[in-house]
Amino acid sequence: MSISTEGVAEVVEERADVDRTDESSGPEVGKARRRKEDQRLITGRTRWTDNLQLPGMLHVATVRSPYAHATITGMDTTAATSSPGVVAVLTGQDVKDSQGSLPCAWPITEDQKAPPHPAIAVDRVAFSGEVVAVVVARTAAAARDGAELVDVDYDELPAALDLRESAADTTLAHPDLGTNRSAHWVFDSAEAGTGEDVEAAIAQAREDGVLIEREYRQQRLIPSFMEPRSVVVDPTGEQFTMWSATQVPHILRLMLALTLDVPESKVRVIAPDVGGGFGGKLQVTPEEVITFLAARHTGKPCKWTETRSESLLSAHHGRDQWQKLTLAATKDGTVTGLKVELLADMGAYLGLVTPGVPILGAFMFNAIYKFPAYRFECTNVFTNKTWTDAYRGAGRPEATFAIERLMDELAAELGRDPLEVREQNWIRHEEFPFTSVCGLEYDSGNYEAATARAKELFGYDELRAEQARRRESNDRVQLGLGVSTFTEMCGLAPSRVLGSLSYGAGGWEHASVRMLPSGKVEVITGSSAHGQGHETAWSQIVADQLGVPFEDVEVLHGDTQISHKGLDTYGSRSLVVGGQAVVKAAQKVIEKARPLAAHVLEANMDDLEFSSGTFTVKGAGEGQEGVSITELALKTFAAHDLPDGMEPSLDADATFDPVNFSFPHGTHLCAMEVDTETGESRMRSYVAVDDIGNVVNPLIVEGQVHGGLVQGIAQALWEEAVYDEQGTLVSGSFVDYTLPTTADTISFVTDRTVSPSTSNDLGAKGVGEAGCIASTPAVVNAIVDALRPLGIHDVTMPCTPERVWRTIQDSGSGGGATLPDAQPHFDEGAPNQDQPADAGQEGGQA
Amino acid sequence: MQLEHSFVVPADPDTTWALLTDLKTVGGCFPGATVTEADAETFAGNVKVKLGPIAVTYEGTGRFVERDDEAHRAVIDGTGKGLRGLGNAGAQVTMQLVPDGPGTRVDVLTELNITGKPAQFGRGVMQSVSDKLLGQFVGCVENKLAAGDGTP
Amino acid sequence: MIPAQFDYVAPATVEEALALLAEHGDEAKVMAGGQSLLPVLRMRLNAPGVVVDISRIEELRSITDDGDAIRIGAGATYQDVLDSDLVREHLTLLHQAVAEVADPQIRHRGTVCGALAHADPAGDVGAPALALDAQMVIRGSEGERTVPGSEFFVDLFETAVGEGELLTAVVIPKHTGWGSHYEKFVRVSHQWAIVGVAVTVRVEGGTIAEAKVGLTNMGSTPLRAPAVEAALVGQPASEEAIGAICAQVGEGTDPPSDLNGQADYRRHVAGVLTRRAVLAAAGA
Amino acid sequence: MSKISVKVDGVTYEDEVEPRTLLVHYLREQLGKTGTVVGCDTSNCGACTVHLDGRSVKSCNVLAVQADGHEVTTIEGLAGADGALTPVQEAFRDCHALQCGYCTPGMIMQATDLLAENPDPTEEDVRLGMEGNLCRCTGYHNIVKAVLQAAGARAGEHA
Repeated sequence: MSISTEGVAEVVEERADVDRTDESSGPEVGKARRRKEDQRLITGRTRWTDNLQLPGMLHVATVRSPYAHATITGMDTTAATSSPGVVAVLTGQDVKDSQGSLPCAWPITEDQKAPPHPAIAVDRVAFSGEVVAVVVARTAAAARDGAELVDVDYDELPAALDLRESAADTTLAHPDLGTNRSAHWVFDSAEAGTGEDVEAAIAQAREDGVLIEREYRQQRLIPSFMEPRSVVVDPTGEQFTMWSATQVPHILRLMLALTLDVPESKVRVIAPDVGGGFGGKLQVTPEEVITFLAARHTGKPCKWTETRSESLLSAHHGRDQWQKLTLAATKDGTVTGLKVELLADMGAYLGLVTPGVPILGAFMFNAIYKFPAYRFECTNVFTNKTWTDAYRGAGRPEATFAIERLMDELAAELGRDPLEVREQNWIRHEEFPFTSVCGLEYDSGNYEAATARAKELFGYDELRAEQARRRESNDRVQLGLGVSTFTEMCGLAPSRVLGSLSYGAGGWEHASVRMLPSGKVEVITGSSAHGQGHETAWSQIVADQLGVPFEDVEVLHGDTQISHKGLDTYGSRSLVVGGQAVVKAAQKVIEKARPLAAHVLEANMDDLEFSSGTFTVKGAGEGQEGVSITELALKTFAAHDLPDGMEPSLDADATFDPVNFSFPHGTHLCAMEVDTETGESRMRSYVAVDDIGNVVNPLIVEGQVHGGLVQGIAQALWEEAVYDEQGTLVSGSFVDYTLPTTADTISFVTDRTVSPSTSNDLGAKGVGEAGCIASTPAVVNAIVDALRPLGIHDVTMPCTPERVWRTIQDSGSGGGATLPDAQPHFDEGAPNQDQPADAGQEGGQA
Repeated sequence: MQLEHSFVVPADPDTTWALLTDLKTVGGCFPGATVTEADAETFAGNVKVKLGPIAVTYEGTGRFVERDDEAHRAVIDGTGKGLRGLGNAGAQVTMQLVPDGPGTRVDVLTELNITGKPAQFGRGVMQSVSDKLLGQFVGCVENKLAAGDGTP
Repeated sequence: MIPAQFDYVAPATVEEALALLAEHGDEAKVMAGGQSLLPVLRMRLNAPGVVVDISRIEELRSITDDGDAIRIGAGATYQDVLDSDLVREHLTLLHQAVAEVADPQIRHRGTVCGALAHADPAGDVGAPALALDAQMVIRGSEGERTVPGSEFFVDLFETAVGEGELLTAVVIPKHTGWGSHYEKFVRVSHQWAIVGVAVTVRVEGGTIAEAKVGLTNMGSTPLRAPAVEAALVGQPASEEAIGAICAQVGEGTDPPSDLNGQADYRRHVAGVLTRRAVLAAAGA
Repeated sequence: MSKISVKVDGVTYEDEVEPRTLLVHYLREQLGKTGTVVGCDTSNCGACTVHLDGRSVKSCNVLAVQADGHEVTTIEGLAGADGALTPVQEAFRDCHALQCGYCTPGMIMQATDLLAENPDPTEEDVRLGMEGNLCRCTGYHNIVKAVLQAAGARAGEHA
């Protein structure tokens, strides 16, 4: 096969391994700066919320429902109240008039149904793990002891647990709603005027083309940030101060004010060091509200810190979708349309952005391909399980998985190389900017270049040859090669786009840059980091903008009293939106300094140029002294001799609202060895070539890619939140919710191509979710590729050894045992006769 | 989870039925169980499940939800509340007696639901634990019938 | 995460420990390294009145050469076993299996005897102990008795150690010069075995002269596979010769069905692992 | 309450603790050694790893009373009195082996133990030796790289 390599030379950088160049010279942006954050983190001088000890602080422990669905018929708190050290016990009845309802900021349709969402259940619980009471005590141990003495009587109700059955309303998760269907949302390219009619494309393909019909399951995952959630609320003084392990201090502050009827100005939220989030801390949680209520009730500072098992049970989950897909193509492999029908499990309640997660994927199923017809339809369904919400990628991994699996299936159907079929359909380099079938304008990209580079690093052709040898020799361990040529949309988001999608807030970000009299610079960002390295990257940006040393820039964030405005960190938006706001603020500072510089240099403002931190008069030549911005900072502080009308300060605020998303992309190639005897799959090699536009810090970028890869690989191979038939989460600890370890993973080969974004001045695109979005289909494609000679077309995730083994067994025996959930869960429509959606369902490929 | 047991006792169905429907005797057969009160239709008590590292106590009640003295078929519902906030346990036990030569075959079908911590942290062990405990229960009943004690 | 209240005592001698067990009866839990007990206490799946910490009993710490056997005291940690030349040389199988237990931090604290007394069928030391014909030394107020592995493991989490008794040591006959291999099957590293197979063989002139096979997590206790052992004797150490024999290893077992595998899958995998372990042990 | 005497990061403390107090809670709450953190409740994650008498242990799986008469080193006691970082700490920063940093103290303590035991590990040795420490951010790639780099640095030191 051939992949066009046109334009490759211009965009391929050197191997993007850690740049060891001198840190003292050249522009900061692009340098592999070691992180400023690390010193405190590697020496244990950290500021986690749970570290806080305030005088008189009380501790909160929760009592949670063991039932998935039940009415609360009685609650006896006498023993708990009299337990040593217990100060108060709060039940739903106690707080029902003050706790409000937890917010959902994204009503995707006007008629969206949602139950009230209490922080403490009042008379009914809707999932196992829902809080029914809390005990406040003088020590954490006393609180836990007291919590165990709260005696609750329940009447168990039938629980809605299976997504497909729940969609059919067989059992109601919330009887008062009368249905489990929360909302139904459609995008149709013909109706939207952005493309053609997908039914026509499907009819045409049925007639004389190729139809690929599949059902894929996106299992339920748990974000599993390493720092368990923790909240401290101090009610003393004039305001409530909340420390929380949150990704979204600003959103949290507003929502607390709206939920608890307290003036926003009386609430200060601080996100100190936060130990990871991955979307899991993009939430306004019951426990934050509860800790607030406990502090208000007792008048004392209160702390709640969860255990890991509590976290797995009650922090929101992610994914959990069933996808029914129909891909239409011509016989020569040109894709003509795609229809997506989706069921999305909301769990028991709607969280902050729960309903919108599938919508974030709706615009990405077409991915890098330029087919003309597309329809997306999703039904959001309530079940009696932990609520779902954003998890790394939120909607986009699901979409990418579907299309990248389908492209492999199309190639297999046609007997062609999967990369070749992709190239036939993808947007060519010269076609950017490109308006997709969803109406989005892709800013830039070069799929040819990334793919060529990835193939080279991977040794694609050699591995294909080895695969052929193993197939021929009927090796017990088969080799499979998996491809994922992904794109995603970052930089959430243009506010008007969010508005058109009924999201409750905007997508801008805020920054301030302040020159201090000493010449140091303070940068305040609304983008609150939890591991992303903003302190380092923002310093690099500002150092270049203002021409000051990297070390002289201090980045402050995560405290609503310091960073008074912001929309926080999620959706790979920090750099492309928040970073751009920093650029704008720095530029404003320079412009603010210009009149003073002109005054000092006794020149006309228009004759000044600013470079490397110094204003000079244009054309003044060598030896002509300029004035540095740090000198000007001191002059504004003294304010002895300022131009008329100039404020005595050198600082500026800026708010950036992006005009478009950015669209990073990349080609990931994965080789998996599948032991056909045991079903065990082992990764042999993985190459990721990402194009995320311009890079501020390659070290940080690589780290983001590595981490994302393993999370995506973990979805393919290991992780799944499993409920038993009672609705108890049985993968409820790290014993059974299996995160991979060092010994389960490999070292990756990463590289980049660079197609600068046109959506922001930095030319950056966002990288936080890329690895996680790309890797899941790459791994599953590889496993299926290894097993395809056995007549296997799919393995349900996670591809556990047992599941792979059973798929192999079923493919050979034409039936037999199948795992629960390994079967398609849609009843309408039959799978294509030639290509059963699941080998385990139809078998008979032997 | 569903657990099935079947055993044959050297007693006729009527004798066997009389013992099996004596809730005090039958309840006392559950490993670690103490029946604190019992009448013809209901019983109350506690069960201390002690197994290696695990020791959990459930307090609960049980009653006949179905009892057919003619057909020798009964359904007993039991629910227990775990102490120390351990979640709850519920069991629905269906007993069916069938003549088997001179003796009686007893088929016991148990639908056991364990919620909360033991299920959440189980590593799947609760299934094995339950199976074992029910096995002991059945063994005890079997012994009582074989020995002819406990017969009213 | 915070255990319920309990009292703590750390006796200095076995006699003191036995006296404490006699005094507290049902309310007492014995702790050596605590690596299995403490998670249970943190979850409050148990709330003993008193924890008897035997790790400070000096006489239990040692690993000694008893002539034909190696004696591993109840205080000896996994790491002590890994560091022991005696174990490495004479009980290679145990050495290999202990290296697979959990992770280094756990191995630094946890003890072999503690794991045996815990009797988790998914633990990694039960199967090799059985396969190596280990004898468990149990001390009570009546004195000391020795129980073979086959009688030691009674049922799920249940051993021959009675109330008021203490497992003080395990004595394992030397298997010097035997080939051995422990094959552990997990989904992610450092977790409990889905299935494990412990094999030690004596090969003479390319033929298996003696074979011992132990199984992890294939029933309510660690198991021995005598039928497979017998069938292996006299076979050449080749896949063709032993493949079908090893595939039978799961017959008659009653392994659990859980998140990580249904019983039939475990039986199948046990067969595959047994073949691999035998071949590896035989150096084939 | 039980009386204990524990040397932590070079300082001997005499304290009263409840027998049920976990070592990690004693370190964090009574001694204020909050550098050591708790990440799970099943002893899987390794975030709480400290050294007890020179060997790595999960301090959530040790009672404070068990540490009586013993010596504990935490992440806070690793760097020299002058603040000089150890080779492992240096390598973690240099290789970008941490992002959110929550697992980092445990990772560094375990890596330090690993290198004390095996000064010249292969990548496989490192991957097996670090299996008891979970990280959710880095994908482990740079952690493994950092431990190998620290091994190199240590080798250089001793040369």
